[in-house]
Amino acid sequence: MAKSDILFYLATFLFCSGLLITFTKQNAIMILVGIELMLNAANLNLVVFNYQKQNLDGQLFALFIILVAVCEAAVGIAIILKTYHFYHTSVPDQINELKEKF
Amino acid sequence: MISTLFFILPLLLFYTVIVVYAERKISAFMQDRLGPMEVGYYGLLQTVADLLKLIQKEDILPAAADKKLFKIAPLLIFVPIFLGFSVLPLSPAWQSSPFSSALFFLLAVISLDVIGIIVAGWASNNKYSMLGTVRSAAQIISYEIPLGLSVLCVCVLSQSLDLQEISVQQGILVKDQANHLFGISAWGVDTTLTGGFITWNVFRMPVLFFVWIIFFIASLAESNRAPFDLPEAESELVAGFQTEYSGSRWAIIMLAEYAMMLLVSFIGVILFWGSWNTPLPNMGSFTLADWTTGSPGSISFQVWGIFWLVSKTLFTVALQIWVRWTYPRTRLDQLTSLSWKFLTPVALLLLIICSLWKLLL
Amino acid sequence: MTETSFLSSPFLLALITLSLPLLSACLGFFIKEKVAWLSPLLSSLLMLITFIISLMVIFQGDLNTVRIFTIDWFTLDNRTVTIGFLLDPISLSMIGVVTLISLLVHLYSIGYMTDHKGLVRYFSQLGLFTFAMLGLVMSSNLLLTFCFWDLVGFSSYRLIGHWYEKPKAAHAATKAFIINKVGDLGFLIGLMIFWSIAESLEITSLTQINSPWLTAAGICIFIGVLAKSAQFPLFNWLPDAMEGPTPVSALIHAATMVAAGVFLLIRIEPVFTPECLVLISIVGASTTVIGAWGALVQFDIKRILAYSTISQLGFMIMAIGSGAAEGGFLHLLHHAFFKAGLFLGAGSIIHAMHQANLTSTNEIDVQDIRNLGGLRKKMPITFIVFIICAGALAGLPFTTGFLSKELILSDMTVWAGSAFSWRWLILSGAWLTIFLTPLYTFRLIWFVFFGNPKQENNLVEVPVIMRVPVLILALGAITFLPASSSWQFASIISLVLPVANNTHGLISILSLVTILIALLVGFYRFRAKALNTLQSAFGPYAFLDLLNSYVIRFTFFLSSLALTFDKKWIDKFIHGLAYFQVAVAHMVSWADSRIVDRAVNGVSYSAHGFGGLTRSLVNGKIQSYLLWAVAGLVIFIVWILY
Amino acid sequence: MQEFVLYLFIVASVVSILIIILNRNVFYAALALLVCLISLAGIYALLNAEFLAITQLLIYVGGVMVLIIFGIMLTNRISGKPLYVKSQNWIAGISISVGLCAMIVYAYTPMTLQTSSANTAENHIQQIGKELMSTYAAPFELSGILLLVCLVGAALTASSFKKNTHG
Repeated sequence: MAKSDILFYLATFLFCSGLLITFTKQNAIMILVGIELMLNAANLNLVVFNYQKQNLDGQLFALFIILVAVCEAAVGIAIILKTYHFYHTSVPDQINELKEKF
Repeated sequence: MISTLFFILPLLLFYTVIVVYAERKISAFMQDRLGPMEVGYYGLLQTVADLLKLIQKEDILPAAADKKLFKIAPLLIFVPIFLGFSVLPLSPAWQSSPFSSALFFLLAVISLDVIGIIVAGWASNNKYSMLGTVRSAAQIISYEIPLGLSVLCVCVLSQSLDLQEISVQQGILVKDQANHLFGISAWGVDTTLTGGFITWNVFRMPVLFFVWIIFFIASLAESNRAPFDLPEAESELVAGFQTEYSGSRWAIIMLAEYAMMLLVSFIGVILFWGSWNTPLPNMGSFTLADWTTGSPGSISFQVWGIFWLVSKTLFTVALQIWVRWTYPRTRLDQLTSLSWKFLTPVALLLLIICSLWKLLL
Repeated sequence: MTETSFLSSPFLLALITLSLPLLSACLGFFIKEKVAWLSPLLSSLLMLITFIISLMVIFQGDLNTVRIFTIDWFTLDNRTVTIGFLLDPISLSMIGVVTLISLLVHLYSIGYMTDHKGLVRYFSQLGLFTFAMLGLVMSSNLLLTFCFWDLVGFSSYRLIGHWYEKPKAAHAATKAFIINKVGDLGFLIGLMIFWSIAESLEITSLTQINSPWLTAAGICIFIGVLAKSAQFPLFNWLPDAMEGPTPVSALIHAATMVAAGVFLLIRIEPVFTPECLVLISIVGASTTVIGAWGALVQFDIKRILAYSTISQLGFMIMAIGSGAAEGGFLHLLHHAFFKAGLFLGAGSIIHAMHQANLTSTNEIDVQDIRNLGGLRKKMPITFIVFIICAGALAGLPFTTGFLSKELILSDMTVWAGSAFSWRWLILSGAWLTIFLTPLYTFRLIWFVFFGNPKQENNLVEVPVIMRVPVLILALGAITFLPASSSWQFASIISLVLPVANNTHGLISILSLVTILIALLVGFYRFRAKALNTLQSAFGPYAFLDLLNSYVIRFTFFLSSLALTFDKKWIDKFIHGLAYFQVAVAHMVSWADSRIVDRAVNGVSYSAHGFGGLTRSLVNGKIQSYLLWAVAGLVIFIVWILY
Repeated sequence: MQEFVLYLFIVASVVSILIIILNRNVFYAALALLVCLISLAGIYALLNAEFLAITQLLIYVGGVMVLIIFGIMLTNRISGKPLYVKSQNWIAGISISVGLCAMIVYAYTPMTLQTSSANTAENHIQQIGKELMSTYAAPFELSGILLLVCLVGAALTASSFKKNTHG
């Protein structure tokens, strides 16, 4: 198996694991972790495909993705902290004020 | 690569022994007392004895601690710092891992340090450790900004992130560009061949002196030294994140701290104070600079480089010790407001001035 | 279809009609809290001008032409999206209704809101809402419609949450907003599908599409309608929205905003495929029955009206799905009047009760109909208005409601055909609603206006400024004011002379009979019971009680007659008859408890179970939503790729 | 040697992801994420993207990870018990993730990478700097604005400058 194939499969694995973590873990921070993993999967692919190009477009794109990920993480953590302050939980399912009580 | 390992690691250990001794002595003199006097002549072997004692001590693991993380945390603190040494240019011909973004790498490595501290504090499972950790992380992250900005000022001047290239520019070995006094070519004072302290970065662009002050303050905070030693404030937090550590693990943490001091001093010297270049200028036929640089390729070339670099660095370390025993510890709010309200805006201003200087003069 | 220039046409007037409410909304920024009394006056004045100009728009030129004025908005990928007015009979009549009811609500609010804080905010929000609603009605482009659609939802959110200090109101507002957002998502997806298959979002150009994706697009748009018009799965925000001020409920949640969904359905009716229409009729029919049933068991006067609104909206949507779109639209216009009248009447009662209770010490819930009663004498004008509007709601003759209901029913009967099919089920749903509507209407009026007064207090009629709008609305419910275009006049004539088809007169009679039976049942049911006993659900007991009591009475009468006639001979027979009677009574009671009860319970259990099943998907867990979204994506990609 | 290091990094990242998925301790998961990100940085460095690798170290490891760990510490009441996380939707989640994975792998046509000559040029950083200031000037400036907005937004969100009366 060629090197690029392995890296591609690694990126796929990263993305799907990120998705799985986002689905399954009952904690807002873990959801954030899953999202970071997915973004990194995209980055890895960009870098791998950039490897054989003449220009640096892929790397620059990855750079911008990292930047957006930083913003997302900062705002996300801020929101998580605020909701924790309010509801004393970081489990998204427990914040169900709008849910009808049966 | 291997050669650096064999050079740096003994240097680091030897340096730590010396500096701990120096710190005790300097503090003693500043407080008008003698300091260690018992072990060896004039107390010279005091640190060695302490080291032996530390190594012999029992390796205590707190019962409530997270064992695995607790054990590994001191290494997590030390390894990133040690990693930073790998890219330093030790002499004109010796840089173990020459790569073009070494300065950037150094910044990254410094920021990695905080992870180890957090792990250490978390694994200890102790309120004091936790508080020290939170303080430490907040401090390191907020001081990374003035640090980065001050480094950026140098990058503006030298237009490179390669440490070796930055070093070369500051002396007589510079090839494809001319140095002028204070960087102002309109004066017509060409200092390319003069070398010496005239061509150091702080003299090539005098604004950088103020930048260096910011860099120095920020580097003190980065290495958790007084007056910014809040994370381990003995009188408030016992010893901060390292409260639960003892024996050899504590020794590694202290080694990391002293190594950090050395590392930031190295960076400061390389960026501002002429790196491995000699301070002595060529004056007419009295070519002091050429004499104290050595001819390229020879052994003396290496030795002179290492000598100048290390001596300047040790001088900066002495400066850090001096500051430590002069100023009282700042409060947490003073610490953060100093960074955010004073250092960061001033560093931004200086960055603009540097850019204009480079652009216009 | 004529395309005319801007100045020589009603479009300038339409633009003025659109912009005056916006101006009124902007006034809120400039009026200081000190001179808050200015705000109602200025806003109402602006609305009056708006109404007059909208009348000019409506009566300028020929009513039955479709007039379009568009300008380019932006160009994307060589496709131009336009922005503009589309004036046709449908939008013109809606403009009239919206401006008139908005004007009346403004006037009414002057009286209703005097004692409350936030007057400036309130009137500026009313202005914003009117602007959004007019924009929604006039826009010629689905994208523009969507913008106003969202704006309507937003201003509704702000108006429901007008008393945001009350946690219930804040929650109700949030709930309404979020549920509307769910619908908006469907709408947006529908728009995307239209964009890709139709290459244009002009409403007039949507009719010529022929694509397999059309059904999906229709269903997506219909999801938007579901949320906005409070239809079956997404209706529970509407009863909660009653936490807002009552005039707002009249304007938004009876007459205009919830009607927007129905309006949109009528607007783009040609694009709906038969499959779509099946879905629409089923959803409409289930909503109308559920809503009517819900109205029967509520005690809060506004919630009764809210469920009634859900039911009536379902009725319209069912009509649209079942080929009675004209009747549905007519009903929409009529419903706007009589339901707004009912709401404002309810508002008058609440206001008057509130004023009367200001001095008393015991806190009572003035909206609970168990606390009301005997208002007939104290508030005669409100009573008359209520009776007229309720009559229209129930579909009594000589009211607008009768007219439109009968039109819908006759069209639906033709649609259902003579052979038995699932369509009959829809039709029976419609008839069930026809039966249930008078029943809960009767219950409401009986509880509120008849019986003995529950409070010994100085209840007085509301001020003139609140009486006049209600009276105008009541007038609208008996005259045929909203019936402005020619085919609607035609249907009025057909009420007098049922010549359209043979079933027509029969249906009128049948519906009348149904209404009469319902009223009779209601009378028997609600008169007999003490008014403040709690009635859990309206079961079929009423008939059986009726049956039992009359049969037994008749038998006893007979037996006593026989006793005096000949004790000796007929004694045993009478005993036997009595025993038989008792046996029959037992059997009836057995059937009542075993068969009827269990059937009712079974229906409720199955409904509960089914609801639970559907609800388990919508469990409020964001991760599950994400999971199903990705699952949908995977399936979609598999579909596309392989 | 390089190949070997690359495989080492790949294995490290895979193992750390498995730890994230299977471990219930959030702090361990964060540390595993750290390992994964560092390994990815190593992979970037081996793929001639050293600037990106260092950026990954500096920003992700030094910034985002510290933020996440801080989040964990602050949502856990300082020095409380370790934060354990429950999980749900295992079956559906695994089936969908594996399905997506299989789909992507199925859609992928294997290819071989040839390093182009331009990409091995020494001075990446200057190249990147020029690109950022010329071709990508607009996104670069925009991202600066985005960062500023995020900074202000995050600070405002997280700070409790007003006592909340809603309760």
